[in-house]
Amino acid sequence: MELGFSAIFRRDLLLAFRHRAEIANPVIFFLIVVTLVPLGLTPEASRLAEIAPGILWVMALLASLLSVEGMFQSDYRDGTLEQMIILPQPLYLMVLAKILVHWLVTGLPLTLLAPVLGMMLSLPEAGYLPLVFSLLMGTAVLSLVGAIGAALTVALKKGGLLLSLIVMPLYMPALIFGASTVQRAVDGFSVDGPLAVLGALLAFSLLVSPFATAGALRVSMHG
Amino acid sequence: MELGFSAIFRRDLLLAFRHRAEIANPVIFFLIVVTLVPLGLTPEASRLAEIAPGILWVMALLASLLSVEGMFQSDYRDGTLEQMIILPQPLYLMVLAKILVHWLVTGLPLTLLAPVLGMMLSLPEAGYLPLVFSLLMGTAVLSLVGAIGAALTVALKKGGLLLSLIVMPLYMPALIFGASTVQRAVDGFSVDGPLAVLGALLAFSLLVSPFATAGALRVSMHG
Amino acid sequence: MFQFENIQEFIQMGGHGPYVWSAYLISLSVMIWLVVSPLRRKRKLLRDINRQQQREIAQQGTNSSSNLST
Amino acid sequence: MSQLFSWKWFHRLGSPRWFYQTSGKWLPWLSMLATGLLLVGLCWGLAFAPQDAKQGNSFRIIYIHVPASFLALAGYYVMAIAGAIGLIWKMKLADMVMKSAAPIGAVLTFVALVTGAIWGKPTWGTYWVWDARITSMLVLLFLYLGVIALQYSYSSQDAASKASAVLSLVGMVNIPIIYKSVDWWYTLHQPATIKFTEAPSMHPDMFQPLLVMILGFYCFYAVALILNTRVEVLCRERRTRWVQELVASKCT
Amino acid sequence: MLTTEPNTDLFSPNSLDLRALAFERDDRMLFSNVGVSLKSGDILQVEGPNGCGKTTLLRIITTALSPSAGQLLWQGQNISQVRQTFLHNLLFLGHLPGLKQALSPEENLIWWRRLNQSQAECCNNEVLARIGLRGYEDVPCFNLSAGQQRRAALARLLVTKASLWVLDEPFTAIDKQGVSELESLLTEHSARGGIIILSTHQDLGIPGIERLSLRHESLGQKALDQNSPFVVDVA
Amino acid sequence: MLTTEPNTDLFSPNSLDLRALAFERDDRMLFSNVGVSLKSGDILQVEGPNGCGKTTLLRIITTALSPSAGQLLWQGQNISQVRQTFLHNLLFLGHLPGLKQALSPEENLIWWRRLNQSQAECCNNEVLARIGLRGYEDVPCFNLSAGQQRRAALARLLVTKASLWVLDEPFTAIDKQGVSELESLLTEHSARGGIIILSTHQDLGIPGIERLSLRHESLGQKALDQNSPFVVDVA
Ligand code: HEM
Ligand SMILES: Nc1ncnc2c1ncn2[C@@H]1O[C@H](COP(=O)(O)OP(=O)(O)OP(=O)(O)O)[C@@H](O)[C@H]1O
Ligand SMILES: Nc1ncnc2c1ncn2[C@@H]1O[C@H](COP(=O)(O)OP(=O)(O)OP(=O)(O)O)[C@@H](O)[C@H]1O
Ligand SMILES: [Mg+2]
Ligand SMILES: [Mg+2]
Repeated sequence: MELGFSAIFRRDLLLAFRHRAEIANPVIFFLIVVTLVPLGLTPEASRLAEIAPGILWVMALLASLLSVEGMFQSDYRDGTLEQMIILPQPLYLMVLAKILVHWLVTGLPLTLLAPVLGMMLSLPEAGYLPLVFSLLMGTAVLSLVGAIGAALTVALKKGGLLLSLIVMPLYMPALIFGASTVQRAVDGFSVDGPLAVLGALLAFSLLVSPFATAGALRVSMHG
Repeated sequence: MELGFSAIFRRDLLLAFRHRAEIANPVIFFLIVVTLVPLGLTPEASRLAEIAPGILWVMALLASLLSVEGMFQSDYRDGTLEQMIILPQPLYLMVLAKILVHWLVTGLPLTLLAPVLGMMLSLPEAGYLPLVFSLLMGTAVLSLVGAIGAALTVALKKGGLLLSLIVMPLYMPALIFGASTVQRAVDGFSVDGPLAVLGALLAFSLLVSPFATAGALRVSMHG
Repeated sequence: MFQFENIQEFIQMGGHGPYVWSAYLISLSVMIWLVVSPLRRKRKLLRDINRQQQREIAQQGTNSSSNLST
Repeated sequence: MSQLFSWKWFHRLGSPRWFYQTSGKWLPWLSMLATGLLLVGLCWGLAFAPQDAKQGNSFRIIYIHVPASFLALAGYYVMAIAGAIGLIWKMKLADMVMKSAAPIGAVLTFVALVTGAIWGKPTWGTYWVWDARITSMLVLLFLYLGVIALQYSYSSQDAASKASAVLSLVGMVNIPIIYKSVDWWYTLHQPATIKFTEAPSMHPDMFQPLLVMILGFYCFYAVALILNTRVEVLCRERRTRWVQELVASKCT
Repeated sequence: MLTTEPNTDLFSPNSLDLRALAFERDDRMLFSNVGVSLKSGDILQVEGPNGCGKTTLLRIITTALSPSAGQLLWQGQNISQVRQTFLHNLLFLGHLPGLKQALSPEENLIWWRRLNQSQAECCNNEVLARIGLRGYEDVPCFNLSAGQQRRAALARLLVTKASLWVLDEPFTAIDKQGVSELESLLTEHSARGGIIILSTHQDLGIPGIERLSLRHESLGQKALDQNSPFVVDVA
Repeated sequence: MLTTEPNTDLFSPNSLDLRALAFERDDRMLFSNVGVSLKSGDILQVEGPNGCGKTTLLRIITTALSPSAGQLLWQGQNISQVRQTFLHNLLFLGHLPGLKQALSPEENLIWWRRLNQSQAECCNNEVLARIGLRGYEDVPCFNLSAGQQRRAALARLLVTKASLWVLDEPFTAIDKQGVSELESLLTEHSARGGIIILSTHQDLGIPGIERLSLRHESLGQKALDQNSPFVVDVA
């Protein structure tokens, strides 16, 4: 039972490592896009500080969203998905392995980079720790939820933007609670509430997403 | 000579029309992502109004960026690009046709949608017309510049985010002048200056981009 | 009981006329479209199926005796 | 599974042909009822209901806005449940119902949004505010659009139905979450006027036409759904004998 | 390359029955009433003109698609009841090679073996040499030629424990020597008591092969408009 | 299907010379000293084991890749000088079909004809019927089988004015009848004075065909480590 999980996990990690340049990509996207904001908005530190929590979270969400698209795509194109579906192993476990790798190579680096970018946007001191914690959990939710959308659109030509349409509404709760965690911390309130909600969201999506994704993959393959 | 241009132009428009749902995609991405901002930042109209010009431009840029990726990808995958390169017709004209179609199905709708989103972000009255004009020219620049990046990354697996890395710096001038057009209008200054610069950028990229893109495509295909 | 003095006022609605009427007009037209569009689709579909039936009948006809008008 | 659900009624219910014939009998009555209720409600609400003390006549938008909002939400559940039935019991009719329900729901959501926005201008001085209910309505529109887009992106009808069923189910789980989270996030909208547990805080003279409109909207929704589903039935069953015979008998 | 000392482990007796299978796609009957019984040692070649439904039939057999009518029996039991055991005994190679382009043939093979619960590390180099990829063990697949990629996918045939092989046009892009070696590999598998179902347009040099022809009744408009099923006959 | 009244327009005499072509990829010599002279009416079959460089050679001939050494002459002139005329006379069909999946075979054909400046609207239905796609003219290509897609790409052979055809494994996924029809199409083209270069692993039933064998000297490690070139001989 666990073999499927660990085989996929190790292979996907290897693949990610083989494409080292691409691991860096969401991170670099995050970096660049956060740089664009002062260019488009305002370079004033005080005004940037006000919007920093929200902007950081929105942009991390976008970076994660963009990388979610590729989660099953190459497997679909080269026929690996076809093989995975007829393996005598539970598909949802394999799916879970893929999601986990996705989080390890996008969500985690994004989280680690966020404080640096926070500095660039003059995020107040109190915001850093909540930023990291909320992103740690939040990006995992994003990977889990995104997987469902990625599975639904994998067989479609040019699914990329359709994916955003499908996934964005599902991302909203994570965004709201993630951003407000940071905002509340900056404003000096307790962050236990929103963090707990994020945890609940994580647990819930961990329960639902692998099954929904596995189902969606089957549907996609039958098309 | 013109045959290549018009053949590609007509085919790509047909393809876009065939995938009607996908034309809507950048537009919907724009819509959704602009919706995310208040959720992450603040719902207060007065504070939204302050950041509206910048946010609208940044998000239009992202929407355009994401759609640029697909510009040559399907042609590459199914071998059409291979064929186009060995056609006895100037490649840059065919490329120009593809860029034009891309702008027609993404830049133009984005521009037309922008005022509505401006309203949702409480953009002050004075900003609407400059927003539309700057986006009209700006998105064309984005399509032209993005094509170069798309051509360079088309042969790479998972080029998507590498593309952003390449293209973003080239997008910056358009972003700076586009956003400041709107901001100046909102602040009550004349917008002739930035609009003129945008025009110059457009003319310049119109001259350079088709050739650079054609060259980049040849390089990609020799890989 | 009719709330307005006359039709003029009814249309102006105390200054809120444009809002109220545009809201109602947009809504009603969209809702009418909701009902009309399936009806039109159905008419077209029936026509298509019928035409296809005619074609098949004609084909069977030409199969047996070669010169039949379609 | 198959033994469990081999009861006759279930099969009959799942038969598109049965649906087409039965709904054909009901449809005229239902549409008459819907038209009647809507006409009565419209006249009553526009011309005869008293005007609101604070909001004046702009308040009359409520007679479209609230019923449309109700049905936009209810329509999502109709769609998702139909999708679930189609997914679990492979009932083709349910797939067709789901496919037809999506655009109707999207249009009603759009109506709720537009009327709300128009109403906002005289009331709040702006077309749009980021309040919980409004925002979640916008999200609902996105969910609808996602389902519709998915429907049209698949080339195979079966796969399209299953995919959009999965999406609408995931969305259904998410609607309360989204609503709660947005609600928690910010609330500026009017508190609920209609609660099923208490007496309405509205004046009965205003409330009665609203009730008529809500009923009318429900009937209208049913009519639109049935009409769309009937076309869908014809379209997908076009090669079966009963449709061929139906067309032959109608067109000659 | 593929001629190696034959693996003499015999498979326990197997049987696969297709009973009156039919497949309808978007209201068009692709084939109907396809019935074959296969037992240990049988090789079935599915033949027919382009578009007659060979790939579809093979995908139905792998349970990736479900038939519109008819049954699939494995060891006499309906496939839905014994799906897990059936999948354990199945190896499918489709049109697409199922290779990760960024990984080398060896890494691809290791990964595939891991997923299929065999000892993944043993003698992969030998296997790849036998399939004709000596010297290319650690070249990423996107740098291989069409035939080499196909071979990298076919390497699975050498390390699988599955008794039922379903191969969709396995000879595509393979050179002549490779074709004859593959043929002897198939013969060997059948001699060990395995079952093979393959689709190909080439005539095979394997004696005692069974053939299933899916024949297009009429290639023209008729087949699209009416529900004329493809005619099926087993030679 | 493809047997139609032969088009009797003759091509003006053409000649294509490969002179001592060599290709080195990542410091490895793939082949060297490949030389052939082709003139109107010639059919050249490039043969060799998987990975010997057939596809590479064909892509060099189409000018999509440049050789590391050697020259390509068209009508006796270096190809770089007459690239435009050469490309006007060239039709290339590679491993990838070059079809837009979302468009139907007919739309694909029209588009391709437009690009190649022939009257795009004439008799596309007939052409598609001849290539075996009657009834599938307006089905999007992603709903076609492997062989049908290949046929949709091959339809170009029926409407092209090019005299030089370069075909990389054109018989892939095509059924038996299709293969023999394609063969007669090739013969016809050569009879009209065209030149054909194709790679395939199958033996063709075309008389008078020339063969170019790219042979792997040693399949093993050696080929990778040393720069042992593939040996070339023209039969
Ligand atoms: C775009 C803007 C708006 C949207 C999307 C919107 C959405 C909604 C929704 C979804 C409901 C139904 C709530 C439920 O079923 O519990 C509702 C009810 C209602 N809305 Fe709005 N609304 C908007 C603007 C407005 C404005 C401007 C007003 C008036 C000032 C207003 C007044 C009401 C009232 C009185 C109700 C009935 C309350 C209830 O029964 O719970 N809405 N709206
Ligand atoms: N993109 C590439 N980058 C580097 N090496 C490559 C690339 N493509 C192919 N090769 C190598 O070049 C050699 C020749 O490849 P080519 O595709 O020309 O072979 P081929 O003769 O067409 O083989 P096949 O019969 O399998 O189609 C192979 O050994 C392959 O490993
Ligand atoms: N995804 C799809 N959606 C709808 N129809 C399809 C799809 N794939 C194939 N078809 C149709 O189904 C029929 C059978 O296709 P299939 O791929 O099974 O043929 P095949 O026998 O494998 O042909 P080939 O020899 O060309 O590989 C074809 O007529 C094709 O048009
Ligand atoms: Mg096939
Ligand atoms: Mg090759």
